[in-house]
This record gives sequence, structure tokens and C-alpha cells, in this order.
Amino acid sequence: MYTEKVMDHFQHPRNVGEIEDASGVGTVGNAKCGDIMRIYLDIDENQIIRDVKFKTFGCGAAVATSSMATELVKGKNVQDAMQITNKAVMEALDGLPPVKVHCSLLAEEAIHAALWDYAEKNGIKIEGLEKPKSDIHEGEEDEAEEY
Amino acid sequence: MYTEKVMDHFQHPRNVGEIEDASGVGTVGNAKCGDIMRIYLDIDENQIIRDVKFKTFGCGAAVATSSMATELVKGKNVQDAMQITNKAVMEALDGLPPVKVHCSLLAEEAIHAALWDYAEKNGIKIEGLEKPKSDIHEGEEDEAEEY
Amino acid sequence: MDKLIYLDNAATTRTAPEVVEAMLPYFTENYGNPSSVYGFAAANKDVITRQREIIGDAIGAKGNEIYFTAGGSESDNWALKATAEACESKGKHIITTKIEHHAILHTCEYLEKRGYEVTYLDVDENGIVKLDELKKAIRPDTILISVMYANNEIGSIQPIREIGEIAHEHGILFHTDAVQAFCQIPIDVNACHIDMLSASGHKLNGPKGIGFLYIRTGVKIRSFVHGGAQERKRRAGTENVPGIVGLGKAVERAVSSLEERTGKERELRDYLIRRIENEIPYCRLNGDREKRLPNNVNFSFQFVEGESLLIMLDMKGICASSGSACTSGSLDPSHVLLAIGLPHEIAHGSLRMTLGEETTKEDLDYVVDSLKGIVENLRGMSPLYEDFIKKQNN
Amino acid sequence: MDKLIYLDNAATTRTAPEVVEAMLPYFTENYGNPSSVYGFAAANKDVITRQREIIGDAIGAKGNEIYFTAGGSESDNWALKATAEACESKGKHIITTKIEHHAILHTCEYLEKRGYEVTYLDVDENGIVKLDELKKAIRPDTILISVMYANNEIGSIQPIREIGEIAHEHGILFHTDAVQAFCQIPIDVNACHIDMLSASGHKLNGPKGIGFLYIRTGVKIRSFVHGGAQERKRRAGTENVPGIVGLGKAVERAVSSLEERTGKERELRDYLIRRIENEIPYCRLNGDREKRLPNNVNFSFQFVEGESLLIMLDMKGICASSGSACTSGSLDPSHVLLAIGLPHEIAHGSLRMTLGEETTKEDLDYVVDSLKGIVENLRGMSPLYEDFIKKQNN
Ligand SMILES: Cc1ncc(COP(=O)(O)O)c(C=O)c1O
Ligand SMILES: Cc1ncc(COP(=O)(O)O)c(C=O)c1O
Repeated sequence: MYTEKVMDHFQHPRNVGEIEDASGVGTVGNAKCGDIMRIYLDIDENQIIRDVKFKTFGCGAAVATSSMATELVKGKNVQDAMQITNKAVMEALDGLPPVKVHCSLLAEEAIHAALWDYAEKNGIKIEGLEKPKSDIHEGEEDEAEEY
Repeated sequence: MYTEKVMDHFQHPRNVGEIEDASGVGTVGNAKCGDIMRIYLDIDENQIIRDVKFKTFGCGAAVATSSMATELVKGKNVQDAMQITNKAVMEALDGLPPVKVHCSLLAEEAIHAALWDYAEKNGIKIEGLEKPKSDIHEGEEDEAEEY
Repeated sequence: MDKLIYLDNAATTRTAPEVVEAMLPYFTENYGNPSSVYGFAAANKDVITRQREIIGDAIGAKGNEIYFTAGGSESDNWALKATAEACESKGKHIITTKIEHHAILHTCEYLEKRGYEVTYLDVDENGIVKLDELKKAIRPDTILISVMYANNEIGSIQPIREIGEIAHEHGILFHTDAVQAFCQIPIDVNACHIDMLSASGHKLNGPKGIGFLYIRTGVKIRSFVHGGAQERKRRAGTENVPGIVGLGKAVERAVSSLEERTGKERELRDYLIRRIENEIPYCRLNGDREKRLPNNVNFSFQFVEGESLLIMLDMKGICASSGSACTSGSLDPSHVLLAIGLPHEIAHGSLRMTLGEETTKEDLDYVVDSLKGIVENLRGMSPLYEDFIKKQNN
Repeated sequence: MDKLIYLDNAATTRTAPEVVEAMLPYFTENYGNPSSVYGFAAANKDVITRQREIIGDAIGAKGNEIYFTAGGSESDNWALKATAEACESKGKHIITTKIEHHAILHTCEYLEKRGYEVTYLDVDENGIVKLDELKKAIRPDTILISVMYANNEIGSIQPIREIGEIAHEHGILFHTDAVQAFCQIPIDVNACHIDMLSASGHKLNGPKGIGFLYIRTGVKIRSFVHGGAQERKRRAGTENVPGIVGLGKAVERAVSSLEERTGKERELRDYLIRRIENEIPYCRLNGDREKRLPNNVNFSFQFVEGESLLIMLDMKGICASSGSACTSGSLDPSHVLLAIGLPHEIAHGSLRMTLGEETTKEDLDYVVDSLKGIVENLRGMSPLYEDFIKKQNN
């Protein structure tokens, strides 16, 4: 059901771990839905993301999207990192099964949450960044067709 | 679905044919239900059934029961012939499938109808013999379970 | 029994050896449940998708419009009952015909008990639905028209395209029971405006116990079997993977051989009809001579009863049927033969022979020769024939 | 994939080669329609009757109380919907449990939409129905009690005999979904006052796409699939002869091996449970330790999510499941695990391993060794585990 890229990132996730005294940390998702992502960012004085780590409790897609998201933001400056959408993550993974699209949204949201934390800690404002919802699934509709 | 005896009587029916100037002829059944039996009796002055022939339009069981019924009455006197029930015909055939039991009733009825014809023609009364119903299926109920 | 000439392909067909071959690995090797996560089993999901596409292609549909069922009867029940439920707020009137298979007719009777109204259209003496009657039957509360593609007893092919157009014009859903027609004649669900179509595997040299319902995208129909999320949540139950693979293979085979196979069948069919008509007196061909399934021959032989005929043929190694296989054991003559206007006793004397891909001209020669003797023999012991001859001699 | 350790026998089983062997002649040789008159096909009627008797014997029923269906889901749908209809004049209340298979639960939801009321009984923390709650739930308009024989996820065996007695005392029909229990534990429909029982072939090394519903003589239940006169007029559709023969053979096999096979399975099951409990921290056995299917092992591993676990196991050639096979792809954790009181995140971290007749101790040793590493690995990337450890260190 998963592409080779997804399987690769699931089996060999990039940037797993923690960063002590991180510039920003974001945790999104909830255990009820079975996925929680935490992103650690190490951002230098030029607003470049020097390092990024993640921890994820969740399905294969959750792990793979976290891993891919960290790869995509690493080395980027904060503004460019903001441009990385769930679509970009999905594309980089050669797609996700429809029931797993929410994982990529979660990854996007986790990055944003970590950036928000960084912005708050440093009293700066990042263009286009909104306060993360506490629960990524909030407001999402059940897409399943019901017969 | 048929016993060997039934198949034998169907494949090699005994006493098929007509009797010219028969002592009694009875035709029962109707084409709607798919079976019609005609029995010819040749009865001598001692009320002995000297000869018997039949013609049947109907299923395998209809042919076999006609054939068996003619065998059973042949050589009997009229009173003894009256005792031959559909049960006796069925037993002689080692049984019939439930949906085909009506054929044996038809055979009994055909004999009775021929005897009635004989009795009427000769102005005699045969103990226990009633005027045959014109249609053997009349009054019969549909036994099929309905769900 | 040594000789076996199987002329009952409308009742069921021999599963083709290649079909069985294709199924085998899915019993003992790739036996996984397609809903499972691990690759060994999840691969079966793709296998199923592939079969859907093969089948969709055969009728001009998309793969995801094909829903697997346990056979034609389930497909018919599903189409009618679940449409009736889904549309009950719009209306409770259904139109069908007098010559449908019992899977449709008894389902309609069931719906009548549940408060629906059903119009059963008459057919002409060739067993073809009358379009003007259909038009007249349509009401504002008509929710479904269900007309079989081709009849299982007399082989008459219905004007499906015209019916589809009428249904479409009136915005009424159109279901067709194509159990007999599928893989016998080309079908295009779009050209014919078909919204739902039933088919069954074992009628086309596929396995028994598998069939499908085509449901056009967008048609709102309820589930019939509730439970797991299989078949896009519309039909629960662990997928019959070997059955589905067998069905896919059978369709692939049947589609690729369609023209040649049915061309040959048509020729043999007409040969058989001609010989019977020429050589056996007092017979009548039932069904339309032209608009007829390539493999269907149905005759009534006057003064003779069908079951006797079948048993006599059986003793010669010939397998045929009298009316529908499902109705044997019943006392009533076929509702289809009555609907085309046959008197009861003629209806009782009907014989259906349905050819298959393996039927040969030699088989049919043997059949005609046997049949002649049998009919003569049975007439010899028929009181109806006796009366008829006596009347003629007067 | 080279190595394959199949521990998902509750999802489906490998069709036994002898079963396939038994089926084969019915595809290409004895392919006749059992309803046909000629001997070649009519013989299949007897073949089917024989299978009915084998199956009836296995549960203490008569052969003519066994009705073939396309599988467990159809049997469940039939039992519930058709009983509901047949008894609607008596009442519209049904009692079932919170841990039923979706084939029951979704059918109940459907019936609720059609005006029926359903009581879903709670279970205790081991997944066993509480009899006093059942008694309290009974009302004058209760028409049916449906409780599964054993649960498919956590293997808990229900007090079926007691439930049957309660139903019987109150004159309420009793249906049990025995899809998982049949051929795993001895069943006696009379001792347990079971009126209807569902089973499915592919759970017992039989083929997919075939199952049965036992209906006690005298129970008034409607048809679910209308049409031909098959299955004593109660379930239409040309019989799936190979499937029925396969099911009969599978039951015969399973019954004759029952004691020995399940004895061995129980031993292996307990060995696996013991090793996991001893060697993997923060785990919890789900389901009753004693009243448990011989082949079921179900654990929750804290801080770990089930699907990841499954994929990792898959990469080691191990096939298992997380909750029911049918619910994968869904976001919600298993309703069964929630019903026994697990918090959501623990429910998400569940692993079901169901042994089969071919499972060996060596397989399980390999599984435990793999599982240890995988759980450790996944915990290493789990934010929940990180938080837990940090809390402990404070
Ligand atoms: C308890 C239970 N009931 C019903 C079913 C449905 O059976 P099937 O998938 O064969 O329709 C299953 C298996 O999936 C089951 O485990
Ligand atoms: C026209 C038609 N519809 C429906 C069916 C039912 O199909 P099945 O027996 O596969 O359920 C048949 C065959 O028996 C048929 O000929």
C-alpha cells in the first residue's frame, strides 16, 4: 500500500531523536487518533534551520512523513521552511494512500508548531505562521463514504 | 431423484396402449399441471380385469405410476382393484420424491375413473367407489413452504 | 455414463481449466486476506483491483464501478432492494417484466409485501418487451426500471439501449440482469444508459459462487450485506479471492473469444433449429428468431411433457433443461412460456438446449436423431396425441 | 519474501491442500447445476446433502438445518435482518454486545435506522459479557439476542450456554456468530439453546466465499436472498458446489483434528504469552487468560502504534494483525479494545497473533526475538515513551 520511498523512510527514518535546548519544539496530533509527532528545531541566528529531529508515535505513513519533512526543512531558512506544505511532503514520498493523507498534514503542522514555539521564545513574528491548533484532527471531517 | 424401479417403469412402461371397445375408460389430470392419465380396462363377466392399458402425458413419475398401477390391477377382480391405493403404487415403486406424490394419487384416481365408467356403462355399483373428480388437483393445497 | 453432450450452458457451465489454474495459487499460496497490512496479503488487494478492471473493460465501465457478490441472485437482490430503500423518499414504484428470472420476480414480490408497487410488463409473442407499454407504465413515483438483458429460457434479447434511453430521459434508475447476456453479446453500459448490471461467474465458464454488480459512479444505493469495509464499504465479507481471480480470468477468456465463439454458436444454433423444424412435426420455436442469444434453442413439442423428455435425453447422455433449471421440481409451467402466450400443455412440453464453447455439429446431429425417436416414443403414449390423431381422422 | 510466519489465522487461513483436492472435480468434471434433472448434475444435490450432514454433525444439528451462504458476513446479516422482519409484529428490540464483529454491529446500526432498538451490552475487562446485564436488558418486545461465541480480536469465549438458557427461558431467539469459534472449540447447539449460528469456511482452512447459517427447525425467519428454490427456498442462487464441498471437507478435517490440534495450539499460545510477558516490558495481555480461543494471543505494547509494529514484523516475514483485519485503514482504534476499557493510545498499540495448525515453537521463538527488537526500536522514536521516561527520571 505504501510507495518504496515511504517504506524507505519508515524503515530508515532520517533525523530521529531529540535536540537538547532546541530553538523550537512542536508536538501535534493525539493518541486517540493514533498519531503524535514531535519536531525539534535548532535554528541559528540567521534563521537557518541548522538541525532538526523528530519523534513520532504513529503508523508507517506518520513516521515516513515526519522523516521526509525533517529532510525537507533541514538547512532551509525559516521563511522557506514555511513554504513546505503537506503536498510537498507527499510528493517527495511519491504519494500516500488516501486514508493516510492526514499524516502529511500532521507533519506540516508539526513543523509549524515547532516554528511557532521558536518564534514565541524569540519574540519574533514569522510571515504567514498561525498559532497551531492543539489537535490536528479538530474540525476534520470523516471522509469515508457511508452507505 | 427416482428409484431404480421408477426408472425401470419409465424406461420400459408396461401396458402402454389402447383397448378398443374397452369396458371402462378413465382420464384424469389436466394439462395445466402437466399430467394427464388415461386408463383402459377390459373387464370380463366375472368382474375380473382381464386386460389394462394406459396412456400418460406427464413426467417420469406419472408414467411410472401409471405403468405400475396397471400391473397391480391386472388380473384382479374389480373389488380388489379398488383396494389399490396410491400408497401401494408408491411402495411398489420403492418410493417417490415428495414433489411427485401427486402422480401416485393421479394413478389411483385414473383406475377409479375407469372403474366408474365401467360401472356406469353396466349399471352396477362398486362398493366404495365415488364419482371421480374431474381434476385431480382440485382442492389440493400448495405444500411448498413459503418464506 | 460414457457419452455426455452438455447442452445446458444457460444453467451452468464447465469451469474452464485455465480458470481453475488461475485460481489455484490463491487457495494454498497467496491465501492472505486482502484487508491485511502485511505485503503477502495486501498484494491480493491489487490482484482484485486488476480483475475489476478486466471486468469493467468488458462492459465499458471503470474498475471501481464493479462490486463483487456471491452470484447473480445476490446482485439482483442487492440492486432491487437497496435501490428501493435508497429511493423510498422519491417513490415506491418499480417497473420490471413478466419474464424476469425468479431472482428478480421473487424480490419484487418481497418488495410488494414491504409496501412497494411493481408493474410487470407484458412481452410480445417472441418474448420482447413492448416499449410503448414501458412508457405508459412510467409514473412520477417510479424509482427503478429493471429489465433483463436477455432471457434465460427463450434467449430473447431485449431492446436495452432503447429502454436505457427512456429511463434516462425520465431520470429513473435502470438496472439490467445480464446474467445470461454478459459475455454472449457485447455490452456497453454507457451507450445503453445502464446504471446497474448483474452478472454471474458460472454462466461464462467461470466458477460458481461469484458474480458482480456494476454500479455506475454516483448512483446512491445502500449496502445489502453490512459489516467490514470491503468493496468500498458497500458489500461486507472477506473477499473470495480465488473466485474473483477465476471470474476475472473467465471474463478475459470470454471477451477475447467473443466474436469467434458466438459466431460459431450462432451457426450451430441455427443448424439445430433448422433440423428440428424440418424433422420433428408439431414443434414450435420459442423466442425471437433474430434477437436471440447465440447459444439458445428452445422448442415446444406438442403432446409431450418436458420432464419425460429430459429423462429420456439423459438416458442418451444428453443434458438439457425444460424451462429454467431453478424451477424444476415445480408443478407450474415456466412463467416465461406462459408470458409469450403458450397454452399450459404446450408450455409443459418445452425443451431448452443451450450450446457451449465445446459443442460440435456432430453432437447436434446425435441430439436430433435421439430427439426424433424420443418425441415419437412419448407421443406414442400420450393421451393428448391420441385425441389429436383421432380428431384428425374424423 | 523467503521466510513467512503466518500468525493471522483469525483473518483467514490457508486452504488445506486436501480441501482444494476435494473441490477440484466440481469445477471441470462434475460441474452440473444441482437443480438440473439429468443425473450428471442431479448427483451434485446428493453431494451437497452429504456436506450438510457433515457440518450438522459438527454442531449437533441435523443436515437440513444447515443453509449455505457466501460467508460469515452474509450469515450474520441474514440472521439479524430476516429475524427482525419475521418478528416485527412481536417487537423491535434486539440485544447484542459491544464487542461483536462489524458484520453484526453495522447490521444493527442499519436496523436502528429502520426503526429497531438495539441494546449493546458491555463486557468486563476480560471481554466477557455480563449475564446480569443481559437479564436486565430483556424486555417484552425483545425478539432476538445475538452474542458472538468467541471474539475475533481478543479471543474471549462467551458464556454461550448460560446466554442460551436465558434466551430460552424468555422465549427469545438466540443467534451466535461462531465464525471464530467453530472448529476451534466444541459446539452443541442443543445444549446451548442456539437457534441460529453463523460460520465461515475460510477461517477453518476451507475456501473463501462460502459459509453457512444454522437455523433450528421451526425458527421462522425470512429469506435474505430471494429467487430460485435453492437451500429449501430460503437462499437463492446456483449452489457453489466446489465451495460447499470444500467447506464440508474442511469441517471434516477440523473436527477430526480438533482435540489434538487445539491442544497443541493452547500450549504454544501459552508459551508465546509467557515469553512476551517475561521479556517485553510495558505490555498487557488483552482478553481472558482462561476463557480464550486456543489460537489467540493479543497484546498491547505501550508507547507503540500497531500499524508500525505490523510493518516492521512484515519486514521480518511475520504476518500478524492489529485489531480486526477488516478495520485496518480506519483511524479509530478497535471498538473491542475500547470496550474492555483500554485507553485509546494503548488500544492503538495492540498486536493480535493467531496461531494455525502449521505454527511451530521455533516460529514463535523467532517472533519473540524479532518483536523485542522492534518494540524497542519503535519506543526509541516514540514521543510518548520519551515523556514517560523523563517523568520517571524526575
Ligand atoms: C467474528 C466474525 N464474524 C464475522 C466475520 C465475517 O466473516 P466473512 O469475512 O467470512 O464474511 C468474521 C471475519 O471476518 C469474524 O471474525
Ligand atoms: C437471468 C438470470 N438471472 C439470475 C440468475 C441467478 O444467478 P445465480 O444462480 O448465479 O445466482 C440466473 C441463473 O440462474 C439467470 O439466468
